[in-house]
Amino acid sequence: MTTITDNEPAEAPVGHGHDLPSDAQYVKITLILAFITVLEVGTYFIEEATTTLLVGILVPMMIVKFLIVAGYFMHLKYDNPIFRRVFLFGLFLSVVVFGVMLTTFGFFSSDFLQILR
Amino acid sequence: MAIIERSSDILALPPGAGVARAPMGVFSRPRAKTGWRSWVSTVDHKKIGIMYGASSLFFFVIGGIEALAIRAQLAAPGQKLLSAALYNQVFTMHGVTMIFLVVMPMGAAFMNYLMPLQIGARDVAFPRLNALSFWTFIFGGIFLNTSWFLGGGADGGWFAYAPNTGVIFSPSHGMDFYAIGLQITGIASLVGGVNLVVTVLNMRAPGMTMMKLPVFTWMSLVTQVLLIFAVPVISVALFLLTFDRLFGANFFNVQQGADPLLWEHLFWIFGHPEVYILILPAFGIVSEIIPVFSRKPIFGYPFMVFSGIAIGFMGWGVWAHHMFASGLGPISVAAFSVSTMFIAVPTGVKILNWMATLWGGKISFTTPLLFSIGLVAMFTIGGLSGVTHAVAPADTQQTDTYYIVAHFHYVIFGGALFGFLGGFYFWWPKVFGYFLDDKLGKVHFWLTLVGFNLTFGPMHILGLQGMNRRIQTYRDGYGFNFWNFVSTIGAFIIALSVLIFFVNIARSKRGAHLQSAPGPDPWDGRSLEWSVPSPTPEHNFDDDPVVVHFDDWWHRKYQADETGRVVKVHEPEEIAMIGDGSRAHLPAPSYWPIVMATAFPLIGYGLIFNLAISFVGGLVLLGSMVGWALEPSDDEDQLPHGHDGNGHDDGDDDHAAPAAEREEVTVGD
Amino acid sequence: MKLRNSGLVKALLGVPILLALGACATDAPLDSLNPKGPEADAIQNLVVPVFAIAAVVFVLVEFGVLFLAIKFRRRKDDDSLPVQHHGNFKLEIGWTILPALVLAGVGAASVFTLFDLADTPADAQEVTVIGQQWWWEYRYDVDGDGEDDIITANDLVIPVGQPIALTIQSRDVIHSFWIPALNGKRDAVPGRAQPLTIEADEPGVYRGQCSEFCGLSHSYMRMRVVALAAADYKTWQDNQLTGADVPQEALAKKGLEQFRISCSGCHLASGPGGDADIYKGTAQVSGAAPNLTHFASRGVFAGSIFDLWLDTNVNGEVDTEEIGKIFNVADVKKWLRNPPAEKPMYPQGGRGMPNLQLTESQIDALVAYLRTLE
Amino acid sequence: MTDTALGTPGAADHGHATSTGISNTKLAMWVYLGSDCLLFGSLISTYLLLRHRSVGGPTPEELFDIPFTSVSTFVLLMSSLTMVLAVSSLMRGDVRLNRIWLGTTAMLGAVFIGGQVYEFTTFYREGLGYTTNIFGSAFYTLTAFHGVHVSVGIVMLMSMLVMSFRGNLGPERSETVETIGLYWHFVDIVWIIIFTVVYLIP
Amino acid sequence: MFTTGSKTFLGIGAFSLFLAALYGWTTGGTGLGPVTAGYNGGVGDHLGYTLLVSFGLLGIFLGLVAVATRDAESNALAELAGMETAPAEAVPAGRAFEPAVGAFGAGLILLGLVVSNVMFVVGLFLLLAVLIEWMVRDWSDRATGDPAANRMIRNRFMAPLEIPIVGILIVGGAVGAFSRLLLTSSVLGAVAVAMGLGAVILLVGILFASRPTLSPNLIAGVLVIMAIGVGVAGVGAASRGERVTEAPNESTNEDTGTGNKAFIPPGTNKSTTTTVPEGEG
Ligand code: HEA
Ligand code: HEA
Ligand code: HEC
Ligand code: CUA
Ligand SMILES: [Cu+2]
Repeated sequence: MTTITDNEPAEAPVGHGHDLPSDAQYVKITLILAFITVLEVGTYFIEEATTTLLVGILVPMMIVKFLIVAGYFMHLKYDNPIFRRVFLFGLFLSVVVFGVMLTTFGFFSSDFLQILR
Repeated sequence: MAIIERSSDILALPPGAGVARAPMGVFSRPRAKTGWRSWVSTVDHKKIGIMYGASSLFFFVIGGIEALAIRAQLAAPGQKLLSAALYNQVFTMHGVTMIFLVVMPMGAAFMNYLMPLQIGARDVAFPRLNALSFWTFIFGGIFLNTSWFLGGGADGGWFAYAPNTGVIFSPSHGMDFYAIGLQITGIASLVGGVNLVVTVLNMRAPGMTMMKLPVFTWMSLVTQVLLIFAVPVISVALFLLTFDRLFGANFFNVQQGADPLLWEHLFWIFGHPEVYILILPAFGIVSEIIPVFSRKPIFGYPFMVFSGIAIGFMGWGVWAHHMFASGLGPISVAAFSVSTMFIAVPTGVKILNWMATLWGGKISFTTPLLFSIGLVAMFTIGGLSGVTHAVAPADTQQTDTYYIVAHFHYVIFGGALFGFLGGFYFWWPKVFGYFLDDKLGKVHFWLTLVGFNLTFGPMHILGLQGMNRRIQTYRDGYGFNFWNFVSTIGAFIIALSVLIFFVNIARSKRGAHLQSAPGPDPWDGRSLEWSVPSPTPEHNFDDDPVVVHFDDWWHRKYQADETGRVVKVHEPEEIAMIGDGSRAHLPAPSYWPIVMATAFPLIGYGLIFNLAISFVGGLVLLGSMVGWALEPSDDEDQLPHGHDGNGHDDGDDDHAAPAAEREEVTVGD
Repeated sequence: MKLRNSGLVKALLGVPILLALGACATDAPLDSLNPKGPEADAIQNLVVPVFAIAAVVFVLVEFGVLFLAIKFRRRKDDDSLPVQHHGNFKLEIGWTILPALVLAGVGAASVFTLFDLADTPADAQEVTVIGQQWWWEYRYDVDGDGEDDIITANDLVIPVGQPIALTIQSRDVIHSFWIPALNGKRDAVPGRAQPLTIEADEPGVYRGQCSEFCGLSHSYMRMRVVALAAADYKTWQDNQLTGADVPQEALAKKGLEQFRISCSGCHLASGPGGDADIYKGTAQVSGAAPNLTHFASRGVFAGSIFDLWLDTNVNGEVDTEEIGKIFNVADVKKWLRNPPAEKPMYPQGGRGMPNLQLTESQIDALVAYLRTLE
Repeated sequence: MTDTALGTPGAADHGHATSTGISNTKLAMWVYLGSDCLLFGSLISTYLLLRHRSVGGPTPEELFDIPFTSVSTFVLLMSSLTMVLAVSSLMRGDVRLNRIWLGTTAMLGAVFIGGQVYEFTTFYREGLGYTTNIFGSAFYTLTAFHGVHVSVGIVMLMSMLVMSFRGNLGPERSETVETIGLYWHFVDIVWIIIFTVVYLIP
Repeated sequence: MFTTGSKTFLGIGAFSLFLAALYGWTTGGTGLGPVTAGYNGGVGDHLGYTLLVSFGLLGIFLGLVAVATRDAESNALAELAGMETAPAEAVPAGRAFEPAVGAFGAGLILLGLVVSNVMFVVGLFLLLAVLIEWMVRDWSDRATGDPAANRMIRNRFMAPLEIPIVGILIVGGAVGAFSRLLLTSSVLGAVAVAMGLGAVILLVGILFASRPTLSPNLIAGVLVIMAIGVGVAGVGAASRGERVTEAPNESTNEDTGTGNKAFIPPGTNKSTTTTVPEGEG
């Protein structure tokens, strides 16, 4: 099916500097993610969970999942650092700016302070 | 289905009939190099830059006429030239036009034309996307302005505070046009932003490290980064408003529990970075002009770069200074007040570094330089009034008065526009191959300066005397009469100066053949764009330039002699490229960008008037996406070309063309 | 070259001169640099040094640029290269830090003032201010029982020397309450109740203007604060707390009948309490109209664009004794004849007062009646 | 604009080394994703701000069907796995596997979208229209924006499949698939956040 | 004068306009409405009418473009190429599925006129699609003498239209079928169905992936069967209808969902009843 008539041999798989994970590793990573997701869903069944508690449990798990997907599936861990900078800058801006915005609305005053207490 | 390129080779025409390669009339790949077709289908960053410039000037006249209408209405108390309803539309459209359709695209014009040249690239990273940005912008602008004929312009002010812009309070279609029109220009900005950022990061000539980029390119990069991150925010805000207006959503419906401050936040989170998007390209331009005419390098290059980055960065942390009176609470106000003040620090560094560049120079007072000095002087005034707004308690007295109007016209007109006007005079010979008349240019400058200060200077007084902005008229007896009259006179002087600018363009063009040709480097320039012939040949550089120094071109002309004194060792003509383009390979023109861009206004009209039009627009969008994808970025029907000595067999009868073509595309998308 | 530069001198000198002139303007009732109360004073005390600093920077930069332009201009036939400075790290750090220090000072001062202004004095009297398209309503809860006892419009009457804690609200879009002589602005944001403290040092009339763009008639949405000496204020308050006078004259009685027919759908003219809460605020458009119970006790009407008493002069020097001398019959009649012609409004959308197609005799009667509502 | 990646299979800069050594398209995708962070940042914070401000019901607590949404979440997670497998198979030069994984990813995406249609319909039946209350407006807007992103992703995957069957998606183009994979994973990441912040944290 | 291409386009245009008028009247248009675009009377069903008119105008526009550019005219081509004779026009060969589909569409239209509007519109779409396909092919078949080139011409014109539409149909079909399946199940059933769908897709993927030796035909067969299965299940589910959702529970509970009640200023003194000043009576 592939009718590649390029004279040069197809360029070797794009070099990422480091070796990317193998398929087996990807599956393992997915299992980890799935496990965390199960834990997340599990919190739904905790009857007496307060919002504070849920935030305290769920947000860290969310961040871990986020980092795993970005780092491994999106190869940020292996790829050119410029990608990381561009993306994380956007992410950082988003979190900080909207965090501040929500703060000016007093959004965190109830939940957030409870955690600190 | 076979892939559709390579048409020429399989046409069963008798041998020798090489001319008629595509039997498809308008459906064939565009190839024109001159005439209107070449403009419609171009993907050349220079042509696109020129079109950006021309359309921004066009919209400047529209926005200016709106401004003159405002000033005429306010010339004396109690006038009835414009009804309240019309006045509200006029000032709103004035603000929107000037910001989104004049200053932003004017910046884009310079960036498009110059940035690839300054980094030594043949084009931007994605030439077709570049064309798409332009067409999307221009159709967005036209879309916005057609509102005048379809029920009236937007009437909610350029920052469109909800709920005053909801259907209940603004039932005409004006705000729909505003919301959708800005959405469209937002798409244009976003696409352009991604493109130009990638270009700067990725397309630099060998040796052109980041810290050797010309300051203008640096400022463009910061601007585009700001755009990329700011546009989505206003997009969301506009979506929410559109959904509220068209589909009855509740985002700004106070009765349903909404908080109108949400709009204010979203708008200004975009809006404040936006004002730096307006000014930074002009800062970049001035940083190119002042060194050239002082014959000295820019003072403190690293500081210039980092202060620009700092401005861009800090610009994200100050948005609420537009909301000091809206009841944020003292803690937020205090935080934003202080953060705002500190933006003066990097900006001050820039002002002082320009002054230090002038210091000890040998300054020639050409028109570009006059405008640049004008910027330094006038922007400072606007910046200082900005700092007085940053003092939050004081701002509660100033906000929404003409003192603010004075501030932002000083920074935008006295800053951004002065810079751009200087840039026009400076790069005109590079772009068109002839000079703009310097004498008329000076008349232009002085008239502008005088008119500008007459118009906006008095607004400081008016504002402090308590004259509100956005008022259709004012009463006698408030002490507003005299200065308003002066301001109106000033506005008409500006109009005169603008006319002189246009006369200058027309006269210079007509007299172009009488002038001596500017040559590649008429001003003894410093950056790479001066190393190619004027006007710039289509392929920019004959060979990829190899960069050694910051201000590389200047260093090629001037070197230290045995005694260590820097002297001129080469005339520019000796070392400039000749423009024969022997080894160049260019992306092929395409119709798809303009076709795709028509989809957006169609969808917009449809949302406002009848969804069936949106449906057609959607089809156009989808179809052109596919058409675009199927069209190789490179037109292999074009004449054979050498590339890096790598010949390409054009007779190759291979249908799976992309694989073959891949190896020799210089730039494409 | 010389000549041209002197043009620049003039242009640049112009700005500070203009600024100075602005500060001295006398006939400007909205002048924001002419404080008449402690809050405005606090702002003024901040503004003056800030402007002074700005002026210094201004002079340095503008004259610096001029000086450089003259000093380092290229002489004819001078083709030599100037010395190629690339920068001076110490210098640049210097002019990074110096402004930062200055600004830190300014910042500290403004934060202090800011928190000062945010404090409401404990003895402040409370008044609710409600903005709507396109006039202001004021509500006083005199006895503190949670019910508003005085409802009035356009003129906010306050006692002199007494801090007033305003609670600013809106019934429709965002407006902004601003009496330059007394304090800065505070937006009236629908869905929010925003605090602002004002206090007047002397009796007098202080003008203001709605300063957030609020639609069609934004320019015609003005207001006044009338500060009265304590005794006068008491008189005013007692009057407001009683019901409206009963008209005696025949014409005025006819006017009352007409009022019941044409006007009572929107306006209230009655004693306190009464039907004050019939409007529940369910619609987004306010649909509200000014309470006319003591209409004739005001100095202005219709969003303060007309004077109701001709002896109240524009400059705000009002002689409270004079109130009630010359009723501005002409403008009231004009208003009743066709309100949207006097002030851009949008009555079809429930915003503003419609043209009620009254005959001249009806208008005469209504004016006679309105005149009695003191 | 997402179509860029679709239309421009990474051909831009072959033959010419870019200054950073990375391809334009991939860089452009990352830049775009950075920008998209702000888009979803705005939407999510709008939702957070508004969700409990409704004047009347229905409320999130009454509607959310966590078991079902969890399944959707898993489906999307699995699609991320198959996406990454598609990329790595093509990098190894296995066109056949690549096609299988591309197709699987697209279909899993379709299941997710089908689930969203289901969810929207049931919510609507239970009384939450787009205009019913402020929670409705915010919820539908946020999740629909995400859904549109997923759908665009499906379209891109399908285009990849078409290209592959036409023989235009050999190993030398693995980067194109990788770029589209970036987009896909990003959409997954956004869902990770939405799932936690919107569904699980009351 | 009129080139081959232009004739086809103009034909489409005229025919669609005719159809539009017809459609306008049959769906309740009044007076001259259907021929004056509603200027003078009603046009009946707006959507269908607008679409037909749009197609008509589009056809005419393309026809005019073709005339103006003398597009696809072999004589013009020959002129351009400076040749004596035009390349011969070959008679095209190829399967033509159009007539069958077209007839089906026409049938649907007829049926639809009687039975249901939806059917009518679907039929109309089919017929139009067929017409366009047919005419474009016809036009391109005569463009040059080289079938390959002709096919290429056709594709260049049609691919941007076909591909997205077919794509949307496929994705939309899948999504539609999945969602119908979910909607017809019970609350818990939906969870199970979703899980099942995801699992089946994933497992089939894994199966194919782990058996490199599977014959492509087998794979294709399995896929087709799956596709048909999904389609049939979807249609079945759709016709079974959605599960009955419990009646929207009136939940204006003060505590839930009203954390931040909108702050509404107190009412003003608007009175609809009386304005009697005190003391009057
Ligand atoms: C090009 C656009 C541009 C630029 C560059 C700026 C620059 C600045 N702006 Fe401006 N601004 C606008 C465009 C711009 N602004 C617009 C359009 C509005 C109105 C929007 C609307 O309401 O419609 C506005 C409104 C606005 C407000 C809100 C006013 C209100 O509505 O109440 C504020 C408040 O803080 C403000 C502050 C500033 C500050 C501190 C800067 C600083 O960046 C300025 C820094 C520069 C200097 C200070 C001069 C040089 C410095 C030195 C020489 C060093 C020494 C200086 C000191 C020690 C002080 N601006
Ligand atoms: C890029 C920004 C920009 C620029 C360049 C300008 C330029 C001008 N602006 Fe504007 N302005 C804004 C941005 C800008 N403005 C914004 C954002 C607002 C706020 C809007 C809002 O409140 O929502 C505003 C508001 C604003 C107001 C306040 C309105 C109000 O609050 O009620 C005023 C009042 O005087 C004004 C005046 C002017 C004038 C006289 C010019 C002049 O400098 C214009 C000069 C140009 C011309 C005069 C055109 C000349 C050309 C010709 C005359 C050629 C004629 C040719 C033919 C007929 C072929 N502007
Ligand atoms: C549909 C409602 C409506 C009706 C009926 C109506 N008005 Fe008004 N009226 C208003 C509104 C709203 C205003 C406020 C207008 C403004 O200032 O913007 C107003 C303002 C006024 C004012 C100025 C009050 C002030 O203090 O500023 C007077 C006096 C007045 N109306 C008298 C009348 C009379 C007399 C009638 C009957 C003949 C009448 N109105 C009928 C709505 C109405
Ligand atoms: Cu109320 Cu402006
Ligand atoms: Cu700002």
